[in-house]
Amino acid sequence: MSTLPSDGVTLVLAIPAATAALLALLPGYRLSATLNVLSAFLTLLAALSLLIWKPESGPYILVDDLNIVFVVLNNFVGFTTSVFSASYIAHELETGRLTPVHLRFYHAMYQVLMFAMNLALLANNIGLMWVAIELATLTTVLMVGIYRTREAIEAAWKYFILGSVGIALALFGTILVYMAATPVVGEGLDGMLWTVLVKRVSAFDPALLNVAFVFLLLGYGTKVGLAPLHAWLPDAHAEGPTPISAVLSGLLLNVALYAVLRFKMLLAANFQAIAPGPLMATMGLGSLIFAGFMLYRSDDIKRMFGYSSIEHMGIIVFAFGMGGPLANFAGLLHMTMHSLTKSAIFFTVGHIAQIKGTQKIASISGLTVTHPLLGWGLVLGVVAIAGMPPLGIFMSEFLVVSSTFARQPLLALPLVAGLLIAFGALLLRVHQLAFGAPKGGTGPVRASYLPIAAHLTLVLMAGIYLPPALVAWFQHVARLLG
Amino acid sequence: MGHLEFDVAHLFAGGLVLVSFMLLYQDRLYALLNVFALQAVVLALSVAWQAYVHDAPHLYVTAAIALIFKAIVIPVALHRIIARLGIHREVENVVSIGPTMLAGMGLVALSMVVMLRVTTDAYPLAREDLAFALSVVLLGLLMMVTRNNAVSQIVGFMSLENGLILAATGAKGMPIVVEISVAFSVLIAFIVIGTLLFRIRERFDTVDVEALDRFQGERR
Amino acid sequence: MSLASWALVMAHHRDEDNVRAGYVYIVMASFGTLTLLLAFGLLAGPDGNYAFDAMRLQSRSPQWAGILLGLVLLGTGSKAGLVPLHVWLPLAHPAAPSHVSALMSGVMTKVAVYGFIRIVFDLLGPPAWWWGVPVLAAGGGTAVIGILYALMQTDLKRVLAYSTIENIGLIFVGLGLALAFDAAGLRTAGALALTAALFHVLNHMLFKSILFFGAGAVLTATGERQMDRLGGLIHHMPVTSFIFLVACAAISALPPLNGFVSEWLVFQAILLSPQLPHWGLKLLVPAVGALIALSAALAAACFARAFGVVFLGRARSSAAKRAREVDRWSLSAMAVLAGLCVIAGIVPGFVIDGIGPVVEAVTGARMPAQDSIKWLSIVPVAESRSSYNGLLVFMFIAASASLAAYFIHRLASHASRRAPAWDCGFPDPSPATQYTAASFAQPIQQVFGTFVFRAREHVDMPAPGELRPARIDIEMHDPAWEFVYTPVAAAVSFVSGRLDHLQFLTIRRYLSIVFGALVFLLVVLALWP
Amino acid sequence: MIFDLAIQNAQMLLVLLLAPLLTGFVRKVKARLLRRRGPPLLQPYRDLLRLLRKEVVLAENASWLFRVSPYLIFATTWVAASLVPTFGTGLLFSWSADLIAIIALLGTARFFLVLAGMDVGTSFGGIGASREAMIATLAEPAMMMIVFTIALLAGSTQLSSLAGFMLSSGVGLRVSAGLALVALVMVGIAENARIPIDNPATHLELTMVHEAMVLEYSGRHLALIELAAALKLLLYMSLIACMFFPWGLAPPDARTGAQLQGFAAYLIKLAAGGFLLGLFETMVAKMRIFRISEFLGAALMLGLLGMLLLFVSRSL
Repeated sequence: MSTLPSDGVTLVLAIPAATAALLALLPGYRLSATLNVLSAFLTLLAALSLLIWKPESGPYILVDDLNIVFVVLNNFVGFTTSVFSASYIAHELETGRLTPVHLRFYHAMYQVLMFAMNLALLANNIGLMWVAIELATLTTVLMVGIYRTREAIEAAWKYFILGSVGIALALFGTILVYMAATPVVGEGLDGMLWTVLVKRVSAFDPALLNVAFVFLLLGYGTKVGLAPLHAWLPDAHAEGPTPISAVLSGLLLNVALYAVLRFKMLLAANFQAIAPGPLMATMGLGSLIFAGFMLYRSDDIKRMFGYSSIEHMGIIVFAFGMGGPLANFAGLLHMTMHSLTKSAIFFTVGHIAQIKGTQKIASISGLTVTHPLLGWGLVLGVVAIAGMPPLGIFMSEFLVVSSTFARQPLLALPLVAGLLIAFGALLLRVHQLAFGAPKGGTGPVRASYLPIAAHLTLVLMAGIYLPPALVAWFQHVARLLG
Repeated sequence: MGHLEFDVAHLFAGGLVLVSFMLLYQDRLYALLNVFALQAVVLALSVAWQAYVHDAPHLYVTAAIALIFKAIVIPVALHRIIARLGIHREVENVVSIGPTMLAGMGLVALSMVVMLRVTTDAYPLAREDLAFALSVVLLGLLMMVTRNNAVSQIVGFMSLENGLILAATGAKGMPIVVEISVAFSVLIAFIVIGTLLFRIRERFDTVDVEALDRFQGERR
Repeated sequence: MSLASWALVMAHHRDEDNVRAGYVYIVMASFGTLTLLLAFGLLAGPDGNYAFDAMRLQSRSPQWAGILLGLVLLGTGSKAGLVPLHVWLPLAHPAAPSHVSALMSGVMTKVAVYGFIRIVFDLLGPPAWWWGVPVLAAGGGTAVIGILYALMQTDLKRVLAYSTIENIGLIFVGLGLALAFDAAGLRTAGALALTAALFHVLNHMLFKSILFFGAGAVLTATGERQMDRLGGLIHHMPVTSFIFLVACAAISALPPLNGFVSEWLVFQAILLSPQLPHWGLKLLVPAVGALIALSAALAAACFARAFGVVFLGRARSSAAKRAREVDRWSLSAMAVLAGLCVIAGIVPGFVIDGIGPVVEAVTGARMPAQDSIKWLSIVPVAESRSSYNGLLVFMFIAASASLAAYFIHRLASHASRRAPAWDCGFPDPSPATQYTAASFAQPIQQVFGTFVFRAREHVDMPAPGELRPARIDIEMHDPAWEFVYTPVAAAVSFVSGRLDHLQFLTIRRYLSIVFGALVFLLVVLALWP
Repeated sequence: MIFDLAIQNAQMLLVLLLAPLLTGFVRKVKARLLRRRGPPLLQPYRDLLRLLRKEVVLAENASWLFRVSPYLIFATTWVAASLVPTFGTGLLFSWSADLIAIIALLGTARFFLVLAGMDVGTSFGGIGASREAMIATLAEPAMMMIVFTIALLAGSTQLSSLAGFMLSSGVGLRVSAGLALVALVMVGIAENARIPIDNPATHLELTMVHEAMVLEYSGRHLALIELAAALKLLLYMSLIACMFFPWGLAPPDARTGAQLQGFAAYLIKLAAGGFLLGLFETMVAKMRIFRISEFLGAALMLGLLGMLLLFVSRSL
């Protein structure tokens, strides 16, 4: 594509794409794993370069302050997950759950997924974004089903069907947005460009925008995992390989959320259209409370954290739904913190499940005794995700709650109740997992602690001290979000 | 755009909705597939008409995809699946035909009401066309929801997707419609291959979705 | 802070009970944190300005102020252990190491009290007349139920933990009184009540620290926390037992020690209640006074029991027999605190004057300065009304005791002789025939426990000729668990059970949900005006 | 000042001297009512002297607390007793402790008595201590209710002011005061281990409370405890007299004549009180131990009722 600016953006997209092609050809998992890590690292560097040299946006590619946050986060977690995946996959190969052929496929798909997500984030074109998200969905479907067990295929199938319907609805919404745009901006490519749409949206037909938003919210909301559209999420998390669970929770949900946010910005700029906020806030709140209750009823450890992702997506969507600089800031921060923490949790959980040979909570206990590093890592992660001070998520939850107070004091009540319900469940489970008399396998572990430590350190640091530059950046983005 | 062109486009769109109702009405799988092929043909005609009217040659590609892929390849493939599975007898409806049709009427009415709020000056064809497209989408979804059988669910999904293509082509001058239709074809191919794969691997004895997702969750 | 304490509670997590304790603790702590968070959010108002000055300036409608009060009461109450938010305290304290429980009991609960004072008195604006009512009721109920619990426990640290609940109740009664007086514009009376509460905060910090250190010393020396396996420690640990005795007497509100002074001040404040304009309060305050008096009497019984069973009598286990005094540093730390207890008890005027500026800052009034009063008495309102002189009482007691000792040594026989205990002619060789902690509390449990805790005794008496021992089991129900927590847990379980069905649907049904959501939203759009 | 000091000292001596006499008097009354001759009035003094001369037999594992407690019990009781106005209100140190403090002082005495009972580690000591603690948990709040009633009525907890208020004409007859009086009598009976709560004359194992606690005491220690018990009885009598029947009480600045007059009145009141106590004790039987809670609960309720009625009558 000649219209691509030839710099960081190109690299961010080209590296994963090229590596994917390469990995599909290369045999030997060791080399592929190394290459995978290397490529993820290079992509991360390219993404970081966007912070410094911000390219101009073209007809297909848009780089603004909002999506840089997402891109950097995306590639950071993508990189650490690739590190984790290297040690995880080695173990899977030993136990024979995966074959080298699978692995070749797996690594290639991993890079395709990274490419798709980066593309979705950087796309300036709502159609292109839709295509990228569909690609990401297809890739993850394949990855979720990679174990070929009955349960894995069921989960993948469920994910596939629900995801496809979601995607279809999103497409309809996209078409509607375009149709709303044509009378104002004219036919052709312009009607699908963010940069154009945002500027002119106030003149669009509000009724059309309303319908469009309903479809987009439901469509991309399915991918975000908002209740009641969430059904695929826990299964997909539980049955896929753990690195994929981490990527799903930490990244793909964000990408879908990013899409919702973009359209929310559109709608918010048109004053005659219905306000998207209340709708999002309601769905967010519903997801939070629903997932909070469901957390009590999960006995599969990965499934439980899948529900926890729904819960946190609920909080984030609620925050963005509330709107206003403070709530948006809180939502952004919460999203970042959640990505970091949740992927760290999945890293530990992946190792734990490998050691214990099971994912059932009931058959795991006393982790802090048998595997202190993993056990305490899990405890720290859960404590963080549950929103205890002084970790980062507490900060953002505090901001969400207090900004809710500022605007809708009554909504804070169910919000806090939901937080408390989820908190009780998470802590209940982690008490069972990490403490008490040891249960389950006690074998030694070849874990990669580095990604876990890196994520948790970041979360802890964010809880204690947020660099002013980051705060300023987020505040700026929050204002962009309106 | 003259009166005639408008009327023809309208006719095709309306025909699509009508075929959707026919789909809902079917209770045999082979007949279902035939009707679906008919829908694909109508869609192809409609798209081709748009291409002709708007002078947008790339839309012919979309029309061709619709015609070849959806009207011929997929129905044939599904035919073979049905034959191999031996499930050609009946569509297992969860909700019987009568209430389904009534619900379908309701959905069409709903999409009309929703779309009539759109201001008319937006685009001459937009309002009615969109209303029809929305109806087709909703009817497709309704079909997915009211059928137990995987094949009929796939058909429902494809009919939903036909509605999308209708909307996309109806939107004058919309870019990357072709790409989108290709992407969707890939999606559908995946679904079809998926059902085939399940059968070949003999993981599941039936393609009843009910049996597929006897879920592994944990009851206590 | 709660995270740190949680980690400390979880220090010995292999024990199932400790795990449960940690869980209950952290959930309650977060409940408190979140309610406080809500309160601060409301206080900050729409501008989100979290500076205290800005909060003071906010104007609130009475309803919002009332909701705030409730939130603050819930938040600080759960930290401080107000009934029925007290359930974590008795679980957490036995699980935590002694010095940690000392800290948790002495400092953390006080932080909660500070928070309450700061928010309610300082930030919330002028109180309404009824604000005192929930605080008083919660405080009074907490005091009685807390100390009754303490009486029923056989684990020494648990006794102390529950007694903390009682003292918190007392403090909140003081605060409630201060609120009520402030609302009625009786500034001096409010200052008196607040002084009493703060004085008690200080006192409790002093003597409860000693008690926890003492319990820790006992634990170190014997490895036992169960009172029924202790006894006779006064012979092996004379210094510890003396200091522990001082603290017991202080916490039992016995003159001339400090516990009595603060309780006396509370009573003085209660006696000012006829000045309150509102009838409900007029009647409530003396009733709360009755509760306070009851809890004071129960506290005396409780600590007589604690000291008597642990330190007096004969050793009930070999561990108790082998106990040795703890090291000098622990002893001197305890001794310094005990000395402070005595000093605060005999010259309370200085303490009151010390608290004065704080009280003045909060309520805008203070008790009259006490340092100019002759003989270092304290006079809360007027001398004709009431006064108390700890120093003189102390001196009188010392003087008359020495006088008696002097005369007896001059006049009476010096002879003394050791002999086996007489015991009304039934000397018993076994220490097991002593009264235990449970048997000591049994009459009180019969009188109060049957009512409050629905306590039932089940006696399992073997048939004649059978050799197994008879057993007595006491079944008690915590009304807080039964009426508050169990229903909440049941409700959560019920709802999650209901929602659980959503996990087992078919793909088709999930699609139906999506479809339903879509149709619903479209209908909403269609009906949108 | 000097005069006040003299009066204070006189009072301290007086209570000390009169206390055994009152105990002896009550015993005498009871004996006469039962048509016995009874011990002589001065018998308690003789008992005390005899005990003082005897050697002390300490149980083998009695601790220092066991030996210190009698002095503490005696001292606190004595201090409390000497702060209650008997014949005159002009006590020099009456302001050093008010009514609440006096009750709390008695509480200190009881606290140590209970501990002393548990010290030796016998079953009887435990029984006594446990029951005493139970009785105290009911008696003390009842007593506080009485104090509240009176203090709210008089606007003071200072005994001198209280007596002065009761003497003034403004009091009249009040229902709440009457209720408080009844409650106070009941509490006094319980506190002093009299029938029907406890029997000071019995050593029947399972019924005793006070005696069970002091079972191991002998010699001078027992003497102190006995004296303290007598002082306590006197104290309650004085308290009732001072709060409800303050007639004849000498005002603070009264001359010697008035003081003497007050003294005579005090003796008469004591005699009447002692007689009534003896009469009451001969008429009722000892209760089961768990009936005590009902008895004292009634006292508590009376106190509370008195306090509530106080508000009612004031509002009229």
